[in-house]
Amino acid sequence: MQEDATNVLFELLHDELISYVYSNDIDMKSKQISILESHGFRIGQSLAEQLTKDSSRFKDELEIMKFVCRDFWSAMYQKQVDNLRTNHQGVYVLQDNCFKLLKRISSGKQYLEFAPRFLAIPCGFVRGALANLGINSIVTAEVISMPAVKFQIMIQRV
Amino acid sequence: MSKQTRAFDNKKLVGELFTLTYGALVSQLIKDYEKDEEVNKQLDKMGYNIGIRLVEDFMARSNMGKCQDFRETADVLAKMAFKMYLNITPTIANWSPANDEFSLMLDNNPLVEFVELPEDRSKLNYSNVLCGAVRGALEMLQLEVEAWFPRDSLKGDNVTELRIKFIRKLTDALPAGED
Amino acid sequence: MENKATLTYSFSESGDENLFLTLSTRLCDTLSNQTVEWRQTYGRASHQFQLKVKILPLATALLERTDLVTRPYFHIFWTDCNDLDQYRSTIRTEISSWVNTLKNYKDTEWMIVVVAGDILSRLTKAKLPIPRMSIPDKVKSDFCSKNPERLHILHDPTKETTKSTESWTALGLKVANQTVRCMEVVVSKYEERVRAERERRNEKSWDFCSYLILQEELAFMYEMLGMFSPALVQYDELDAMFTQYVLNANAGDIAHWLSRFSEPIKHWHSMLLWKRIDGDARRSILEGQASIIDIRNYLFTRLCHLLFETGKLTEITQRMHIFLHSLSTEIAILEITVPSGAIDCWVFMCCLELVGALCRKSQLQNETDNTATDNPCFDMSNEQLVLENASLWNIARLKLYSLGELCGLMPGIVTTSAHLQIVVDLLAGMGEGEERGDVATSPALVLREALSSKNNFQKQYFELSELAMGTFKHMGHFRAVRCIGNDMAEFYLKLGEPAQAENYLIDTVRMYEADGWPLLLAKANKMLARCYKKMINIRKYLRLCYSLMCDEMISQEERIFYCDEFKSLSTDLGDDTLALNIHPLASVTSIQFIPAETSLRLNSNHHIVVTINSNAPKPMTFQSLQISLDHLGPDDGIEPHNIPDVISLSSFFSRTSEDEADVKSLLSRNFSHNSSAYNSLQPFRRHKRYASTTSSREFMSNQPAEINDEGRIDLIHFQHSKPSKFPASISLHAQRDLQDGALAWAGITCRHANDLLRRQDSSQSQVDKHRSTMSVTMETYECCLTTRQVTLNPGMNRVKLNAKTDLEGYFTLQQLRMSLHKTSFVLPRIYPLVSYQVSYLQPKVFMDHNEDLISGIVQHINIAVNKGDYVNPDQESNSTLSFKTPPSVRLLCVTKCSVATPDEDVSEIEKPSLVTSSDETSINLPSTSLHATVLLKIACLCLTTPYVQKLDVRKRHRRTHSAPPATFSRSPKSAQTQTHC
Amino acid sequence: MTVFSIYIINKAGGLIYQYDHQKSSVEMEKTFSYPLDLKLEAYSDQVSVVFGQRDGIQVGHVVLAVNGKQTNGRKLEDGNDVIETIANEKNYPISIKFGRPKLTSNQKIMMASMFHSLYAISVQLSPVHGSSGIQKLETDTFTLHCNQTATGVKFVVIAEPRQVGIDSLLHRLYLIYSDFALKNPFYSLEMPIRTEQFDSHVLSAIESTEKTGSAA
Amino acid sequence: MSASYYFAIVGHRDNPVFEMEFNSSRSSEAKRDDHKHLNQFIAHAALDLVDEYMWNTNNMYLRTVDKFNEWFTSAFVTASNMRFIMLHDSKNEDGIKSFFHDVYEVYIKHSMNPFYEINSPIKSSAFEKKVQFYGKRHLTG
Amino acid sequence: MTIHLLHIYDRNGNSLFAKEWSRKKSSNLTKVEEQKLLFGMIHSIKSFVTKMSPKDGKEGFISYTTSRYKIHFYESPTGLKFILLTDIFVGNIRETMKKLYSSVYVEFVVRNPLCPLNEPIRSSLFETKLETFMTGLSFFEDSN
Repeated sequence: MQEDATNVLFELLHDELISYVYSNDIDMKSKQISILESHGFRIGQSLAEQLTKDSSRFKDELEIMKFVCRDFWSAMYQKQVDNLRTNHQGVYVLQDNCFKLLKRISSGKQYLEFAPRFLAIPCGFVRGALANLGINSIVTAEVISMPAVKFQIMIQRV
Repeated sequence: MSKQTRAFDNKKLVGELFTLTYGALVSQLIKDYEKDEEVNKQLDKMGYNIGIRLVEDFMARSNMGKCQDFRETADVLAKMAFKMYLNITPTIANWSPANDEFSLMLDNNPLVEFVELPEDRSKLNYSNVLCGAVRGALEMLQLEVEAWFPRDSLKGDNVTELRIKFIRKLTDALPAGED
Repeated sequence: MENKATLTYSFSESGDENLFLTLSTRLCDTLSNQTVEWRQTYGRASHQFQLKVKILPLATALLERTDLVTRPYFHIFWTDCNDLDQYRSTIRTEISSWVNTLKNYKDTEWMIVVVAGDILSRLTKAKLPIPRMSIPDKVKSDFCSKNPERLHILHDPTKETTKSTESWTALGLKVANQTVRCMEVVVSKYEERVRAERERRNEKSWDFCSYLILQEELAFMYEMLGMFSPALVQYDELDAMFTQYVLNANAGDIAHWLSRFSEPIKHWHSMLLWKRIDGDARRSILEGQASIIDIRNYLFTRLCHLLFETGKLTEITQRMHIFLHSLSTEIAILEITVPSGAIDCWVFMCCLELVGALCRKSQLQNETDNTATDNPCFDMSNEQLVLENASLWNIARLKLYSLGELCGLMPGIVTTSAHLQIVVDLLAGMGEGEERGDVATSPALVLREALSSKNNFQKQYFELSELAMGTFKHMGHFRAVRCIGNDMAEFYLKLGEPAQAENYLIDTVRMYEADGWPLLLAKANKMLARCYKKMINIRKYLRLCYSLMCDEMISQEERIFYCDEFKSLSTDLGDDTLALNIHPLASVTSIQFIPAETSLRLNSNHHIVVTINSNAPKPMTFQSLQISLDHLGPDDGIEPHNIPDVISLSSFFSRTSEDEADVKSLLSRNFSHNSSAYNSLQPFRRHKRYASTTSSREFMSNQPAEINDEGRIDLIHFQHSKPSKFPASISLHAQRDLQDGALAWAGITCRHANDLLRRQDSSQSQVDKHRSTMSVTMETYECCLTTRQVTLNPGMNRVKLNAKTDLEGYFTLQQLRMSLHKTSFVLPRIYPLVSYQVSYLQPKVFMDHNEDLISGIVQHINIAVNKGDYVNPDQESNSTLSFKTPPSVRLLCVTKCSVATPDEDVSEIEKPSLVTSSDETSINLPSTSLHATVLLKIACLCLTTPYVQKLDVRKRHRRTHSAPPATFSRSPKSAQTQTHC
Repeated sequence: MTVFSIYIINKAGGLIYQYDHQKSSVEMEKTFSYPLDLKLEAYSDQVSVVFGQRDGIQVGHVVLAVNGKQTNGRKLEDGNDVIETIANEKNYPISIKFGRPKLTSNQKIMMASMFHSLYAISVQLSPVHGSSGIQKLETDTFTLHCNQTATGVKFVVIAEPRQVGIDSLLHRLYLIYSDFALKNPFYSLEMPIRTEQFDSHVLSAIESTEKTGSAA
Repeated sequence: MSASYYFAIVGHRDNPVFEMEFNSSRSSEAKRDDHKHLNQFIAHAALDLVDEYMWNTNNMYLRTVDKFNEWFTSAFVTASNMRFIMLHDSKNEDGIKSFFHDVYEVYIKHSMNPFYEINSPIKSSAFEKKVQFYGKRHLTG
Repeated sequence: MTIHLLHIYDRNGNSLFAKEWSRKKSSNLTKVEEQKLLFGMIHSIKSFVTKMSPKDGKEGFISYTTSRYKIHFYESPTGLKFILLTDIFVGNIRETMKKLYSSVYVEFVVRNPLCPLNEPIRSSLFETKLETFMTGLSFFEDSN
C-alpha cells in the first residue's frame, strides 16, 4: 500500500536540483527553466535507452508515443498517462490528471505560479526520451489547476 | 513489443531515475564550480536539506523512537534507512574505542552505478550528498555528527567508506519567554 | 529436355490404331487436368501437381532406360475387341506376351483398357449379340484376377455422354495414381542409390563430379514434375557438400578428387542464365574436365534457374554475393593458379549476366502482371530489383576498374605490350560471347569490348558508374552515390580533367563532414586539395592546405607537406588576400598585462603578452601579429563599463529568431560604436554544444573581465563543433497568465517553437553554414597593437606587444590577426572583453600647515608636488616650484625633502635650496621618476602683527608665464598649473 | 499494583505534605575501561547520561559515585570535578555508580509549586467554560491524580497507570487531612504536616488501596 | 584464413561514436592506417543499406546487410536507433549476434554515465575493455 | 464526543499550525500568547514528568484530563509536537496522533517542496487533507 521509499528520495532530490538552479546567480533568471529542462532531457535519453532494451524497435511515431505514455510514464510515475490526443499533424497532448510531482503541492490554484519549475524536468524527460528514439520535438506543459497537467509535444517533421 | 505495458522492475527503475537525476545534479554543479571542494560543499549542503525532510518520512514509515545509543543509530542507518531508500545494506565497521565513530561500508553504491569520473575531477567526492543527508537526518534527532568519505571506490579504493563521528547531543531550544 | 513423364501404349493388332491414338492423346489431356499427390518418404512435405505425360508406343528401347526422366513409368494396352472367339484366338496371346515383356523389367505398372460401348453397338449391327460372357470379365479372369484395377472399361469414349466422361475420369485417376505410385517407388529406390553413393564419399575412388551427375538426376526428376523446391534442395546439398570439401581442404585434409581442381585454371566463363541448363558445363563435368569455376557456375546457374521458377529473386541476389565471394576465397584456399584479373573478369561477367536475367524476368513479370496468370509473382518489388541491379553494376564497375589498372587502360598510363599480353590472355579465358538471339549481348562481349581500347574502357566504366549512380540516387542511397562519385573524380583527375572532378569531391567532403567521419574527411580533403592544385585554384587550395596541415587525422609528414605548400603559395595570391579563422591553426589562450595593471598612464610603457597555442606541424613565421583596438576617447560619452545587462552564449549560438534579436539588440547597445562587431560574432553563433548545456559560467558577460594577480585574463575559446541537427537544448520559459487579477494558468512555453520545428536538416545547408565559419570579417586595424616577425612554434608561445598608451581613453581589444604574406589568420573576437584605460594625470600641488600662520615664530609648511603625467618637453632643464608671498612672509629654507614613489616608499633626498627673488621664491624640483611625489617641508616666518597671512603658491615651469595665484588657506588646496598638457 | 507517592499542596502552591511510598531506586555500579562510551553532561547540578546506554544504564541516569566516592552535585567528595575525573585516562579502570536521579526535598517542593502553576494554566487554557484544572495526568510510567478541594488544597496521588481506587484514596486522604491535620490544634494552616497519626493513616489508606483497590 | 572484424557504433547523426578492430591471427601491423581508413569507408557506406533494412524488420539484429570485396557487413539497430556495424570477412552469425547483444548492454550502462553526452565519441577505457572482452569471447576467441 | 482544537509546534516551540473546531471559551489572551502559553505548559509538563517519573520511560507525557476537557500530546522523534484538545470522553488516541503525523503532516508538508519546515504551514492542500482526516475520526463530531 505504501509507495516505494526510493520515490521519496527521488522527489526530494528533484526538489533540491530545482531549488539549487533557482538559487543560482541572477544572470540566469531567464534560463533556469531551460537548464532544468536540459537535465531532464539527458535523463530522458538514458532512461529511454534502458527501457527499450527488451522491446523491439518501434515502427512508427504513434507506437513511440504509446510507449512514452504507457511504459515510460509508469516507469517514472507509477501510473500511465490519463489521456493522449493528437491532431495527426505532429502535435500530441498528454494529459495527466494527477501528476506525481504536483500532487503533494496543491490541489487547485495555490502555488500555481511555482508549478512550471516542477514541470521543466519532466518536459525534458519526454523530449529526451523521444529524441533518443529518433523524434525531435519540443515539449511544453500547462497547468490550470493542480495536480492536473497537460504536456504538449510538437514534433519536428523531417 | 510495447503493446501493453511491460512489467518493469519498478524499484530498480526508480532507483535508476534517482541515480541519473543525481548525476544531472552533479554535472550541473561541476559546470558551475571549478573547484571540486566547492562542489563537495554544495553536495553536502543539498544532502543536508534532503536529510532533514527524509528523516521525517523515515520516522513515519518505521515506528522508530529516538535513538539513545550510537550503536543503535548505526544499526538503524545501515539496516533500515539505507535499505529502505537505497536498497543496500552497508556493513558497519571500524568502531572507535569510545564507540562514538563508525564507518558504513558501501560495497555497491547505487549513486555511482554508471559513473566514471572525468580525469580532472580527482578531488570530487561524488557521493557527498550522502554525508549531508546523514548529517541532516541525525541532527533532526538531536545528534550532531560529522560525516565524510575516507575512501571511495570511484577513486580506485577497493571500497567506499562513509565515516560518521558523534559530536554532541543537542537539546531543544526553549521557546522565548519560558520560565 | 522434355519435362513430361513418359507412358507407353500398346494395342491389339486387330484394333483400330487411330482410335487408340486419339484415345491416348485424350488421356494426356484428362491427366493434365487432374491433380495428383506426391507422397514423399521421410516425412517430407507432399506435393500436389498436374501430371504431364507423353504417351509413346511401347518399345524395348524405352524399357531399357534407367534414368529418371526419360524412363517410362506406366504402360497401357488398348483393346476394343468384343468378340470372344477373336479374343480367345489372338488377343489373349497378344496381351499375355505384352505382360510378359513388361514383367522382365522391374518397377513397371500396366493396365488393360477395354473399350466398350458405342463401338460395340456399331459393330454388332449385323448379328444379335448374346454374349454369354463379356470380354472384360474374360480379361479380368485371365490377367487381373489379383488386382482388378489393372482393368478398365472405357465406355463409349468418343461420345459426350455422362457415362463416357465418368469412365474417362475414372481412367485418368487410375492411371495418374498408378503412375505416381510407380514414380515414388522408383525415386525412393534412386534416392537409396544416391545415399549409398554419398556414404562412399570418403573412399579414394569417389568423385564429386560423378556424384553430382547422379544426384542431379533427382533434381531433374522433380523439376520435370514442377516440384521446384525439392529440386532446389538437391543443388543446395551439392553446393553445401562442395563448400564443405573446400573448407576441409583448408583444414588440411584434401579429398582425393579435389586435387584434380588444383590445376591452373584456363577458362573463366561467366555462368549462363539464359538457358535452363548449360550443356557444355555439364558435359565437361561429366567428362571430369570441369574446373572449380565450371562447377560453381553450373551449380549456381541451376540454382538461379530454379529460384527464378519459384520467383525467389531476393534469394538469388543474396546468394549471388556469397557465390561471388566464396569462389574467390575457395580459389585462394585451394591455391589454384589463376591469371591475375581472371576472377575480376568472371565476377564482372557474372554480375552483368544476373542483371540481364533479372531484367528479363521483371519484364516478363510486368507483361504477365496485368493478365492474371499462374506465373510465379516475384517476391521482389521493382524498387528492390532496381537497387539490386545498381549494386551489381557497382560491383561490376569496381572489377572493371581494377581490370583497367591491370591492363594499363587507365588514363595517364602507357599501355605496354605486357599489358596487351594480359588482355589477350584474359580474353582467351573468358570464351566467345556466344550469340543469344533476342537476348541482350552477352557480358563476355561487353567485357571484350571494354578491354579492347582505352576509350571503350573509359566509356564502359563511365556508363556503369552513371548507371549505378543514377539508380542509387533515385533510391536515395546517397552514400553509395558519393562513393562512386569519388571514384569517378579520381578517374577524372587521372584524365586530367580536375574541373569535372571538383563537384564530385566537394559532395564527398560535405558528406563526411556532415556525418562527422574525420578520417574519411581528411582523405577526401586531400583529394580535393589535389584537385584544386591541378585546377590551379590557389585560394581554395590554400584553404584546404590550411585545414589539412592542422588535421590530426593525417600523418605528420603530410601535415608538414601541406604546411610548406601553404607557406610557399601564400605569396601567389596576386593582389587579393585571404583571411582565415585562426582556428584550427592556433588558439589564443590568454592575454596578460605586464605590469599587472589595466588603468595605464599616458605614455607609460606597458606590455601585453598574448599566449598562443599553435597546432601547426612545424614552426611558422608571420610577418606581423596585430590586435585591433576599439578606442573611446575620454570625451566620447559612453562609459563602456556601465552597459548593464548580461547576455548568454546560447543567444549567440542558437539560431532562433528571438535570440537573433537578443544579439542584435545587445550589439546595438554594446557595440554601437563598432559596426563590424556584429559580424565579428558570427563564428560563435555556430556553436551548438555550448548552447546545449547552459550553465552560469557560460553566460557571456559584456563587462570587461578582471585581470588576475599576474595581470592575466584567460580567454574562452570556442572550438567549432559539428552542427547538430536539432539543438539538444532549447530555451523554454515559464509563463503565467493572469485573468482578472487571478492566475489563470501557469506553464512552460517555447516562444519560437515554429522556427525550431520548421527547420529541415538537410546536411547540405548545415555544412555550408559550418564551412562558412572559415571565412571571417576583418576589423579595421586603424588603431591596433602590432609586432613584427613573430614565429610560432608548435605548442605554447608567448608574444609580447607594446600597449598603446600615447592616447588618452578607453581601449578594448577586439580582434587578433597574424599575417603571412597575403594570408592572415584571424581570431574574430577576443572574449571575454579585454580592455584597458589610458589616462593623463594633471600635475598637482598640495600644501598644508597646522594653523593659520602666526607671526613671529618659525613655522613649517608641508608641500606635496606631483607632476602627474606631465613630461617636461626638454629633459635637461627640470621644473621649479615658485611661491608668491606677501613681503611680510618669508620662506627660510627647505628643512626636509623626500620623494614618494607611487607605491608609497618614501626616500629622503638632498634638500634643494630656495631661490628668492624680489617678489617670489622658487625651488628647483629634483627630477623624479614618473608619478613620484615630492614632499617638501619649508620653514617660514612672518613678521607683521599676528593675523592670518594668506600666501600664494604657484608651480610653474621655466619659460612659462606665471599662472594666476591660488590662495591657500588652512584647508590645503591644490594649485592647478597651466603647464601644457 | 503500586502507589508511588502522595503530595498535598496548599492553595498557595506550597508543599505541606509529601510521602514516597515506593522506594523505587534504580542503581547500578560498573567498572569501565578507557574510554567511556557513554556521553555525560552536567546540568541542574548533576552529572547525567545524555547519550548512550548499556547494561541497564539509561539516558537520564546520573552519576552517584565514582570509585566509591559519592558525588555531590558536579563534584566528588574529594572535591574533584566528576566529568574531569571520568575524562582522565589515568583514573581507569574506573568504577562508576549510576542511578535514576532521586528528588531532593527541595526539588519536591519545586515540583509541587510547578504542578500548582500547571494546574492554574490548564484552567486558563480550557476551551470550554467552567473547567477545573488537571485532574488526571497520564504518562507511560505513572498516572498523576489530583483532587483540589473547595478550599484550594490539592491532594496528589502518583501511582502506576493500572492502579485503581485512586478516587476513594483521594477522598480518604481528604478525610485524613481534615481529621488529623485541620482538627489538630497544634497544626497551623498551610504549614507542613508532621504528625505520626497522619502518616500512619495515610500509609494504611495507601496499603488498602494497593491491596483491595479501595482506601476505605 | 584468419577471421578479422571491425566494429563501429554509429550515432544518431551518422557520426562514428566508437570503433574497434578484432583479429584472431597476427594482424599485419603494416598498412594499419590505410586499412583503418578502408574499414571506416566500408562501414560508412553500409549506412545506406542499414537504414534501408531497418524498416523491413523491427528486430534489432539485421544480419548481413552489405558486401564489399571480401567484407561482409552485419548490423544491429537498437530501439533508440543507435547503429552497431560489424565488418567481417567470414560468416559467424551467432557470434556476431551475441556480441552485438552484449555490447548493447554495455552501451546502455555507459549511456547512463552523467558525464557522457549521448552521440559524442566514447572515450571510456572501461567501455573499451568490456567490448574487447566480448570481442574475444564471441568473435576471435 | 468533540474535538476542540489542534496545535502543531516545531521542536523550538514555534507554532506551525493551529486549528479550532468547536471552542466555547477563549482564554483572554492573544493567539500568540496563548500558543506560547500552551507550548510552555506542555514543555514544563514534560520536564515535570521526567523528574517525577519513578521509572525510566520512553514516551513520557501522554495526556491530561480536567473536569471538562482533555489534552492529548504526541511528539515525533524529530521533536514535532502535536497537541489535540478534546472533550474528556476521548480515550487514548496515541495511534491516531501518530497517523496524523505520518500520513498527513509528512505526506503533505514534508513532501511538499513549497512548505518550508519550521514555518507556519500555509498549504491549503494540507488543510483540506487534515480536515478530511479529522472529520473522518470516530470521535469527531462537529458540535457547533
